[in-house]
Amino acid sequence: MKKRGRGMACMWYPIGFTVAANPSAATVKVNTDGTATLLTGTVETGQGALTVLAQIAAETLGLATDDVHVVSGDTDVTPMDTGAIASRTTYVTGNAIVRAAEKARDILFEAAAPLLNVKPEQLEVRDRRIQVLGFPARSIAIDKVVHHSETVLGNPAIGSASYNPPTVDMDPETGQGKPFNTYVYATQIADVEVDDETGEVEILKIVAVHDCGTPINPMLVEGQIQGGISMGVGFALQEEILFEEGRQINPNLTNYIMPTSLDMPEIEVGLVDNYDPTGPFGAKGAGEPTAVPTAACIMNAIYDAVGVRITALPATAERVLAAINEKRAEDQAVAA
Amino acid sequence: MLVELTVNGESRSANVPPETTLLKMLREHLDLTGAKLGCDVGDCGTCTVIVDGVSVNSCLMLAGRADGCDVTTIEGLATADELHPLQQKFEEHGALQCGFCGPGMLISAKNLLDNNPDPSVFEVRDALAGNLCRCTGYTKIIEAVIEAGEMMGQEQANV
Amino acid sequence: MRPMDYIVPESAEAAVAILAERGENACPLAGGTDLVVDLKHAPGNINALVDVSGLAEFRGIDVTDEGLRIGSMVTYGEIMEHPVCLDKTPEVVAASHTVGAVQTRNLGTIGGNLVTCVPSADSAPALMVLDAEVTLIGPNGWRRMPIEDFFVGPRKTILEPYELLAEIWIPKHTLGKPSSFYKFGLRKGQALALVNAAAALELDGSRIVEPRIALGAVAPTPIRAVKAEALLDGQDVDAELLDEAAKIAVTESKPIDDFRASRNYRRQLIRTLTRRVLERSVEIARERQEQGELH
Amino acid sequence: MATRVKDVQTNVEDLVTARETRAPSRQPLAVPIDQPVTFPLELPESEARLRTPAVGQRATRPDGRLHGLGQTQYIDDITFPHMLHAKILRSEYAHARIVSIDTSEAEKMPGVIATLTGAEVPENSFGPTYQDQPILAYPIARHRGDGVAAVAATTEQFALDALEKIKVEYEPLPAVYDPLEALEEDSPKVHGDTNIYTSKVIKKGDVEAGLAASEHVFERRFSTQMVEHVPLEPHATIASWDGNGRVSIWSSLGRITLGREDLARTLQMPQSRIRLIGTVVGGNFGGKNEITNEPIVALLSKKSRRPVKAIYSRGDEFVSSTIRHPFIMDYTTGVDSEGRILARKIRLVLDGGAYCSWTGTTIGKGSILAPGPYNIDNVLVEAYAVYTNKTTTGAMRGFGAPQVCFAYESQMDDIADALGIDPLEIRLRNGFSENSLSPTGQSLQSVALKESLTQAADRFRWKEWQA
Repeated sequence: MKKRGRGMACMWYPIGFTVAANPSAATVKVNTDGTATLLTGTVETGQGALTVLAQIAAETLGLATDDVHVVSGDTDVTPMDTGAIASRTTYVTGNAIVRAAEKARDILFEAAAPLLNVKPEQLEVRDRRIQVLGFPARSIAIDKVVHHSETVLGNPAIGSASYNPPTVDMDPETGQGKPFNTYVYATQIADVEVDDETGEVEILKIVAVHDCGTPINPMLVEGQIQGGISMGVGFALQEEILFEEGRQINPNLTNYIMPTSLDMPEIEVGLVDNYDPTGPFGAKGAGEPTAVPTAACIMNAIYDAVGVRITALPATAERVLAAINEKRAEDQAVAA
Repeated sequence: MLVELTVNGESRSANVPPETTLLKMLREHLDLTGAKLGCDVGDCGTCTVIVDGVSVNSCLMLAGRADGCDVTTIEGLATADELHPLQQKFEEHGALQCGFCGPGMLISAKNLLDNNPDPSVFEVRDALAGNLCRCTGYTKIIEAVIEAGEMMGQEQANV
Repeated sequence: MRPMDYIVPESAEAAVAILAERGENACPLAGGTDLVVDLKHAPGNINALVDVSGLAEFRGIDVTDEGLRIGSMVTYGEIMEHPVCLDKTPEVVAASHTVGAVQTRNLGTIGGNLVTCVPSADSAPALMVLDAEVTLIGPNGWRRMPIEDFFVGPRKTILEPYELLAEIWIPKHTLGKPSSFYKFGLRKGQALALVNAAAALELDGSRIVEPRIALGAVAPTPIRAVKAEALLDGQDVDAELLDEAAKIAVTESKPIDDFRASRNYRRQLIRTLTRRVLERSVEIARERQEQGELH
Repeated sequence: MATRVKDVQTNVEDLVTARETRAPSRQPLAVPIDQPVTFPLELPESEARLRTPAVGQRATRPDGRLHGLGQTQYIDDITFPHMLHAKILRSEYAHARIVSIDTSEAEKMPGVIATLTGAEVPENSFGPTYQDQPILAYPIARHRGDGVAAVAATTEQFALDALEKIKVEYEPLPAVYDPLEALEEDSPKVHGDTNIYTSKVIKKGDVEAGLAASEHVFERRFSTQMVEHVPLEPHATIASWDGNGRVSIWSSLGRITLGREDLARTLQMPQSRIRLIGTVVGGNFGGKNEITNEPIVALLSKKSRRPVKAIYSRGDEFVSSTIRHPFIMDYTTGVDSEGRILARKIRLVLDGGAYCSWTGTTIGKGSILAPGPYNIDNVLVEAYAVYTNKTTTGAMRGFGAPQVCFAYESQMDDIADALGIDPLEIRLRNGFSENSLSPTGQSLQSVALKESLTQAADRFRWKEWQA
């Protein structure tokens, strides 16, 4: 018989390395037509990092995403970056990009100020224009300013900067310290059905609500969450590298059981409205934490469904059925 | 041996060793690198192409078997002017992340929509079960396939 | 893959002759979903592939006076779409649907799956409960036998050297027989069977007639649970009786203990799945009775 | 020069006895048609990419279109003239001393241009924390995924065939596979004289006093398994040298700056002579965050003076790339009658596999996060990472967090169940809020735990289900 159950799990997760320095550097150059080039040493590994980083550079310069071309992933060309690891790209590389783009922008403010008859600190960027704070009617197109600055003043709009999250080392005896600059939070809830004669667990739905600070690109954040959940589902129910005397016995995708499209539930994603002042435009990160609470909420849902606590992952059908049988035996012993 | 195929509407041929798989012929002899090698044993689906109207794992099919057949690869979906509705919807939804499963996934989706223009979510899941994806949880891929089907249906209706 | 000849014979007889001529280093190639994988990893001495997948004698799905003929080189994809299969052997279609994924079903053939003769061959139990027969062609001509006799051991069939599986026949009297198939794997998509179960039976009133139970992945070959069938034969349907038959089916199987599942778990699955396919078959038979259809 | 140059350029067709039996009348086409692939060059950009402000837009990815067209160039899609293919032979034992390696027969095989063993690697060690991992094992192999020799040949099949001809003499050593056994004093040692290679303590308040003051104490052991990243693109590398002694390496690596440092160290050459290109990576998830075969490919390319490509098979990907740490987790948690956590004592044992890799980060994050996002005055976490003769565990999406979350959240529900408290309520009661102090004493900002709990519960209609 199939038994329905629901379970929740929440979590916290840090951005960046544990205490250790993990800097990123970036260079931003604004072209004379108002487009821009961003140089970053990170690598696109599928998350959409380059799109998010382009959005951060664009935002700092008052441009649209499409105006920014990102050059990445070549040690001959791009500046130092700790890389696509530890959910750090949006936050750490993003912060470096904000700082680099601000330097380029400051050059433009210097050039625009006399043209607009104000001081540089009275200027802001918006909609591809440089405009006077509080008096948007007085503005000038950014491409004209770049062109003026580069070809008349001889001052190309280019900026380089780096960022490393400030941490405090941990006491070796007590571990007390500030190992990370910021953390994200999340809750996932699973709705499952457990077949109490086979132990098979079917996940009907997962609701996932994550905090990533400001979502720079909500669509890509959703993609991270949905993908993280699929990794969590595999971790929860199916995936395991098996050994025999140190030799892997299932090193192939036939016998290493990762979720297919038929094994994934419907996923509903929500984002918490949050703003971290230390991140680029309030952003933190989204990569790894998406995979963290999934297994836990599924195990709690199994408990809710059939009253058994799975203590060793993965909760294969065989393990779940063994736990159910054990519980039946205990219940009978108690009844007797 | 000489293998002659129609690939994406064009006659192509190559002299290949008889043990060459269709995937190897496409990638190494015809320079069509869209289809990928992900597992080489038919588990992952990154090598999926359509041969005479049905999708197959090109890593498991010898090139000689495809002699005289009509083959569609990912390179055959778009025209010089526009993307295939599936490509358009995949892009709009950000349905692919690392993209490595993409060529096979899109071909499987095309094979589905060619035979069933208005699939249910379950039918989409079933049709894509041979294409593993580690990045997306399949969610946006499924949304994109459903919408592409609707778009193709509307295009048909407008004709 | 190592260098290898690829030969496409013009007829089944020619295929047999070429295989005989080339000797043990030649191997017939069907869909390739198993063989090509094997050749990539452990080619052994194979130096020639004789592609029998397109041979007319091994192709096609036809209904004759004898019953339904499925060519051994018919793919799972073709079975799933064939109107006669959908109508008369829905559980063979269901079993086909559980094999691999779309792409492998479009390559993989029903005959190839039977010849590979892995204990978990998905199509076998669904065919066995319909009293299917197979025909073979070899150097000494054609022969025909019940499908159960085709399987000899794990990865071992009754095929003599250079002999080929040609056709699968489902006799007329079992076409449309109430039947049910259930595969239990480690996941839903592209699953390998931990246990496969199929049942078929007719009801005469509430009396069970011609019950058949077949199980896959529970013994060195797919098996019929004949003792369980004997228990049911001629008895009135009763929930306890079905469960009792399922229990007997467990005793008739010899499941293995491996990394996919323990023997004990497989035994529990055999009981549950056998009971479920019997229950479902009875349900279908009753629906038929209610619809007034006579078989 | 040790390099042997054999010309086997006119290779494959000559060596096979291809017999054309199908449609023998067919002739090659007189004029080979090499039709270019058709694709649109200009398409309207999606609205979201053109809008300002840029932040918050559902902007499409420029690489997304290329993925959909099949135009993205992964490393296996790149070829160079005269390029060779490399394959790696892996250890036959989980723990063994390599007595000798003889590659002479392999070198005589058709198509083989160069071979490589660990003794030829200038600095045969790497690792993000400890450099305890060899590029090619020598003289000790510590797990079955350790490479022991490599071959570059004109085709992948020639390289694979040549691997079978390499003779390696091993002296098997006692091995340890279970992390708890590895903790014991008399267990076989993977490196040095102890298998414990990293530990971590987090101590806050007085955990024993907290447990003593608790109304209820919950104890349980949880454990997790080894899992693989399964990027759809297996690890891939191409290396090519130029006449200035500069090497260019295309690699599926997520962190090229530090990758170049590792390469410079293992190859013993200046960073300025190394160009590392991180092409689009076909899935990472932590598994492509350190060098693996890059130095091997670079050295084979140097020896053969040709570009060399190495693509991991799916099997290589499983056995030789890093995987997720299994955790054994003992949780003891004391609560008051309202379910408020007074103390939590945790012991973690991490199965590190044969080499350290990213264990330092994993044990750090695992320990810090282990008590959960809850206000707890008395905390003690003790964590140990141990070597075993199994696949190396390293960085994987979450660095220990999915493991400890499984434990702490399972126990939260145990507590809620025993005390008759709704699982949502017990989390809200204990959960972090702004300025909460973490287990390491850090004052937390921009905390959105409770918001995530309540929003998720609302979306799920949690209260209706519980009613």
